[in-house]
Amino acid sequence: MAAETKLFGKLKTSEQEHEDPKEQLMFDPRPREELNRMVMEMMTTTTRKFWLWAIGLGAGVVVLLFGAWGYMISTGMWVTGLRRPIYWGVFIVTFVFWIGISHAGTFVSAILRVFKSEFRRPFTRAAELMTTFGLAAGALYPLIHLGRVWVFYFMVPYPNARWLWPNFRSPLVWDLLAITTYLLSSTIYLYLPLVPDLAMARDRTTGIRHTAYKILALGWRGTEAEWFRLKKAIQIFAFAIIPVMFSVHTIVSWDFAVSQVAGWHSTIFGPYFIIGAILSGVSAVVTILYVLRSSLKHMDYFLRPEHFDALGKLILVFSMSWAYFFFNDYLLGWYGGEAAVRQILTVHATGPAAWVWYTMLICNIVIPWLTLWNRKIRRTPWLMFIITLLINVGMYMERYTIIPLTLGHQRTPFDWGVYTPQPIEISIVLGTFCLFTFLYLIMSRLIPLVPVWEVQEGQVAHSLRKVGKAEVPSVTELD
Amino acid sequence: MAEVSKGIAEKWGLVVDQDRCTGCNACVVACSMENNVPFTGEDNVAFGRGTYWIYNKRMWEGTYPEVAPAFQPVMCQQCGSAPCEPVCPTFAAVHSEEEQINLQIYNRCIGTRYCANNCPYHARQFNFEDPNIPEPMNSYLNPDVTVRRRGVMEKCTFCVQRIVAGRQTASAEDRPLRDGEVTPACVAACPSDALVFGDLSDPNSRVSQMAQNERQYKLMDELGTRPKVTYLKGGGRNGG
Amino acid sequence: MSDKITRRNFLKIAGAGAAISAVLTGCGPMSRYIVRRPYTEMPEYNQTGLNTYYASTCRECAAGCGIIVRTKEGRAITIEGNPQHPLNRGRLCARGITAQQGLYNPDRVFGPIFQARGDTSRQARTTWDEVIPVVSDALKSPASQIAFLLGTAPDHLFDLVAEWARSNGAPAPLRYSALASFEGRSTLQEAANRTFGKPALPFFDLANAEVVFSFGANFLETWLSPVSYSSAYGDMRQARPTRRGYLVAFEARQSLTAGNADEWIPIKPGSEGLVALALARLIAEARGDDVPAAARSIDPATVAETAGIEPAKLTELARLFAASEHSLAIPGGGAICQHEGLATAQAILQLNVQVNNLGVPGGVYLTNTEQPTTSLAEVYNLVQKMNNSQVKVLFIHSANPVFELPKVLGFEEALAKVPLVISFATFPDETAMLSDYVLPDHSPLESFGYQRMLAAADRPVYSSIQPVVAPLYDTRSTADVLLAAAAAAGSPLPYTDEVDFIQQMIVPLISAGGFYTAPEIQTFWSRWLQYGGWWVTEQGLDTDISAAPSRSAAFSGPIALEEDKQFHLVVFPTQLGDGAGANRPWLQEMPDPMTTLTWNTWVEINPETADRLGIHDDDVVRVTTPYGALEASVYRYPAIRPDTIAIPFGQGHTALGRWAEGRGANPAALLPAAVNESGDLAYNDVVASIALTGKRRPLARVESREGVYGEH
Amino acid sequence: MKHKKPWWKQPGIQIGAVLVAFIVIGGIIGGIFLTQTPPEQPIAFPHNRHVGIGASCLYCHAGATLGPSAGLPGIEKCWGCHQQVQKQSPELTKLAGYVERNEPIPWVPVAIQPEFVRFKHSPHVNAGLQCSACHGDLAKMTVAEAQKGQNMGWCLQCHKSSAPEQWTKLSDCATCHY
Repeated sequence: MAAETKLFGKLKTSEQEHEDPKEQLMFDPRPREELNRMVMEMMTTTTRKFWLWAIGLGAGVVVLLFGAWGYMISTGMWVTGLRRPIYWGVFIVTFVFWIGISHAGTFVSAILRVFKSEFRRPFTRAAELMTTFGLAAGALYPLIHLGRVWVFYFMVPYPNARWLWPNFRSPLVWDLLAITTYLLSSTIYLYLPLVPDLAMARDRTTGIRHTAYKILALGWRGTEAEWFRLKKAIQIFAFAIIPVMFSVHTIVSWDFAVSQVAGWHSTIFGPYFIIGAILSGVSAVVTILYVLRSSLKHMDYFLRPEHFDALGKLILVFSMSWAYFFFNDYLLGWYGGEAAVRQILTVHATGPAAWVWYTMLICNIVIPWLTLWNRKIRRTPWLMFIITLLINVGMYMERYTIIPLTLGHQRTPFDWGVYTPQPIEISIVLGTFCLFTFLYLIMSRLIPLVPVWEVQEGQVAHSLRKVGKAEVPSVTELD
Repeated sequence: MAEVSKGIAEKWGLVVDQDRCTGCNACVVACSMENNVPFTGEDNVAFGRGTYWIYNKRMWEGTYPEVAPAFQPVMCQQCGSAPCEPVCPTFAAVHSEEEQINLQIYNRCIGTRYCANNCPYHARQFNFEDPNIPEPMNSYLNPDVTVRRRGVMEKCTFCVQRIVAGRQTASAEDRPLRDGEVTPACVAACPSDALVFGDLSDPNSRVSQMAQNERQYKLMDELGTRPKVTYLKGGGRNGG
Repeated sequence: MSDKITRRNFLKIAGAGAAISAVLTGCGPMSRYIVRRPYTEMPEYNQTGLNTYYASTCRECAAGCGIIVRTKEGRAITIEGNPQHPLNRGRLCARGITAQQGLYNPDRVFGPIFQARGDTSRQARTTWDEVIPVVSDALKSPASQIAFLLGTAPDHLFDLVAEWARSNGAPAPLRYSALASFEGRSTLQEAANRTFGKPALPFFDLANAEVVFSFGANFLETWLSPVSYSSAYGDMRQARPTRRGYLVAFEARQSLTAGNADEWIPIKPGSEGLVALALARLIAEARGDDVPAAARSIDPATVAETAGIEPAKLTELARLFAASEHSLAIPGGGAICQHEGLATAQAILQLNVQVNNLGVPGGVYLTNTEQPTTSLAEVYNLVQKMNNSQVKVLFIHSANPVFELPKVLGFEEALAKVPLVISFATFPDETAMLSDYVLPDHSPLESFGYQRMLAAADRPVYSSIQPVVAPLYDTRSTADVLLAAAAAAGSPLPYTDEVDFIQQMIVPLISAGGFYTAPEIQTFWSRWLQYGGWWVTEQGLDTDISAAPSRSAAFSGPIALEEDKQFHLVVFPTQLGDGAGANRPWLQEMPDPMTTLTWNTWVEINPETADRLGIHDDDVVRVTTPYGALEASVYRYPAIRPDTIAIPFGQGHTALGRWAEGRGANPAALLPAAVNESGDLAYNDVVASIALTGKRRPLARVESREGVYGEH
Repeated sequence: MKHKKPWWKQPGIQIGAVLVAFIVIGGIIGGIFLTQTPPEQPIAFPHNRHVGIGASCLYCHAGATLGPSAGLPGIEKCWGCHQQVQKQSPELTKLAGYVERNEPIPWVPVAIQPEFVRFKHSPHVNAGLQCSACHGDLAKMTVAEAQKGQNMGWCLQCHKSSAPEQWTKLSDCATCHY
């Protein structure tokens, strides 16, 4: 098969010429069995610190999330900071935040797969896992924020004695369908590439783990036909999930865009939300990769500065796109001249909560633009960790601006209001962060976080060829 | 106006004459007593959770000494094309085809509060907690109106219980409803006769006549909500 | 209700099993947890699930509006106006609508109590059998040493007590409430007496007037009869297709009435009389009449400067007043409750005389001539007598003097010198707490009675009161208690009980030409109850009014203030009335119309002044007058003179139940004991100073401060 | 290494599973028992006998044509007949006891509406509906029994089939829920 230089190969600068190709994972191959062993060790090593974290986070889930939620259910929504006219607060903010993050996880994995970006290989699973657990955390919020969660099933379409169906005109029903669709498809998309790795794990474990992996691996033997079908399936899902992601996140934006609320009623919200989701999602991937790299055994072999570098470039691009959409939305709102919208925009920039708006701009625009152009910064994982964390803070603030701050300044000034999140709400929000981290932590010891077969495949395909005196990296197209 | 209301079925309507309205808030209390709206206490009112199905949006006009309050009693406008209805996932906010008002079906409400966000009039109220009405004060609760428990939205119903009762009485006596036979609590109480309620589909009803007044306007007409409540601008300095 | 709650509780405990099956079966009947008890004897007019309506009279203030109470299964559900009642014509205000919250208030007095003046160790529930002898012994005291203090409303109890007092030589019962003294009833009556020669409350035909000048009369909110005047106000605005009435209000603090006025003229408190005289002069000039004697020495420009307004505005208003067909000037409230209040009221009434607007539609009429209320001066005499130990027994009904009277008057101390204090209060109010006995009367919705002589009725009216529910507790009608005790004391009245008394009192009405009559009292009685009273069909006001020439008056003008240190103090009543409404949670929750504040006391300050003094919203300030001080949060009120502050009356209870107690501050502490010539409290002369306390206490407002005032 | 039992054969798991099954089944049975069987009444009133001798439903439940509630007869009405006819039976002794003490009989309602539902008898009776259409054939019951499956779909079914021309009104939420 023909050798082909890849998309990011073209971006090489003269500076990079001097880099040792061995720094790249693909040109630093290790024997197959060695890789398998490293991954298995990664999965099975549990330190005291791990257990402390697991117990701490588990307690966090039980107390902060379910305890606080249970308290809220038993006493009522008065424990929140909601009030007329701000009926949606940090619950919906966090919902959009999680959904945004989760949408980007699978998206990053899928789009890089589709474009055959080689640097994706070690972290696709980490990103997909983020999607699943992000959705798990985010999907709780439509339930949490309900005034009467015990009748949530009224939203589900099923034939019943009341002769009633949910209102299919309501964006919330679309939301329900979209989220479940995405949860299902992204879980399958996570699961498919996992099968060969589960089989690998099955062959290297005993006892209950062995049984579990045996069931989950679906009798994978690694025959040519199996590989063929698996790759086909992954290919189909990778292509299919991208439009799903686009449509699903657009639907989330419709929660706001189809309403009559001044400041929400914007046609640009669909792409704006998608770009925002991708920006926060890719940033969250980097954040998670840094944590994995510094906490898991052998992870520094798989995750290297090159990955942070490449993702950093992506983030810069999306930060710029986000800025474009932001100013587009802002400008049109301002130019449109509807009094209520102008008022809202003014209040965002000058009102009592203007710091939220400025934090958003600083974190989403100023910081990435000032730092991510620099290769050194991009290749310094801990710096990237801080930057991406700040970007997610900024994206949280964006949603906070859009939801409570906009709701608080609608058309009748008599009814304006200020929203302050209350302890129970903050506790529940922190609880879902605990839930996400907890699930991730537990999963890191249950499934291989690195898709070993993909890394191995990549390492086989990459080689250094001698051209004259220089060694030139080259890739063989496998398919 | 004619072209806007075209294609919208008309039934019950309310006219608020702001020139008559003194802003005394008797309507607020009458509504609350009729419809079992719970009092919430000082802290809740301070927090922005006072529950009022109708309340006076008192803005100030001018500066001292030419300052005057502009009273505007706002209740659910019973929009013909209501923003709250399409966003409710469970049909709890639903249009009554028979009465041409917006209903809030408490037992269907799951409390997403989307309708309240989407109501440009802020006419919808959320029950953040169960009503706290100690015995024997609960004795005055109107058995014709559901006492809402926490977690559901509520709003002005045009006193639909009185509409239904009036309709059933008329039908039992085999006659059409008379103009003025059904009055919501706010209309019945209004000391200065600023509120007029009736059937807009009857061109001879008092409310239809008043809705033709040259002072008429509708709240946020530009949003296309087609409200069933018509305001008549106040004359003079404190005009609407 | 309790059934419902039991069911709720059950649902909570019963947990998953029942809940799941309820869901599965689509909410199956949880029937066995409800018990339904039919009447043992079903009243024939009562049908389960159907309404029964009773006509009665609202007793929440002295106006006496007719009400229709809707009851269901023996419970009072909603209260609406009686459409046939000539006073309110089916309309009602917030106070009347919330009357059930008084009836069903959990903090009522449940039965006769030996209160022991608040000495908890000796307090005890007692029985009616034990207390009737106490009352009869009390009635045996020397007649001159027995005092009755009743509410403002001229009701059957007043008639009964007055009759007893007359026949036994006791002093006539006093009728007093804070609301009456804020209204300036006595002054108004005396001014009418001096102007028109008849001591009667004037009736102002607002509905047909074209230009109305209101001097301090907040007739849309509390003054005399707010419902009937609100109704007339609406008609004045829009009932006539071509003419829209024009309202001008002269007062320092914009009340609801002034807020609805076409022009609000913020004159200094105390300058009303001068302004009235200046207007008199300008009106005479505009009409080409002789300038009245009293106004000849007045220079309108100087007056305008003194009052703090533009001279041109005064001229413009005078021309307007002079040119209109029906121009009405209404004196009331603070304008006439000051040391020169009587002269001020006369000067204002004279404006009507000047434009010949007497006894014609849109003008001034006179109502019946009975003394409408007791002036504060007479209450002073009572306090004096109490202090001199000349009162052995004090009976108190429908009044709460410990709360309502200015603190400097020392009523509480005087009360301690009365050997026997018997309160008939339905609620444990401040006065009841300091009584020897609390012998609770029925709540107004449980009792019989009538009210005569309604302050804003345009015809003779007797409004009937009847029980709409059976008495909830071991209470007893005060009339019955007094009749029984009087009989036991050997000074019986010729009535067997309360109903007998009422029936005998209304016998003359049978042939008095009302809108119905009957051959005998029983039939008349049933109609009397059915219609909610008795009245005549035709407007029956005294149209034969002639005015005495205006007498010369010299006004000293407003008190000079030290700028930003001293302020005119305006104390105004709100929907809580004389404070008795403070235990109705919905009256507390109802936003004050002008400020949208709820549940508390506030101090209104002009924002400009507040800025100069560095006072922000919700800052707690200490307001001090020569008579006392209080602390309350600030509301920056744009519609008040910069040299004036205002405080609402009605809060600051130390008793009266859970919703009233410990809430806000009572401005009675700031008021003087001074009265004007006609004996009304001169509360408009008070000068106050304010000081920041450094504390903050947010007020519960419905409006958005940011949205309305642009403040964060 | 000793061969371990698979997890589903562990005794703890098995006991737990049985317990869970018991709780679920018990809950269901309990729920059905609590909600679907007629409640015990203070007096085991034999509807069949009263209907059998030709007593009209409206004689005792007179409110049905007038208002929302059909109403229950007071002791006065029961005793009006029973002090003259048929005095001897244990149930009637109970009735006599209530009459003597002048106490209301604490009847337990059988056909009741869930919260939020406003059912009115009079429009239904005036539309010519038989009592038995909803309450079952009382001639075959002693103590009144709740009829099965009377849910919202059942209401709507009848509204639809009996008056299709009024479907707009009869399917309007405000007809029953406010």
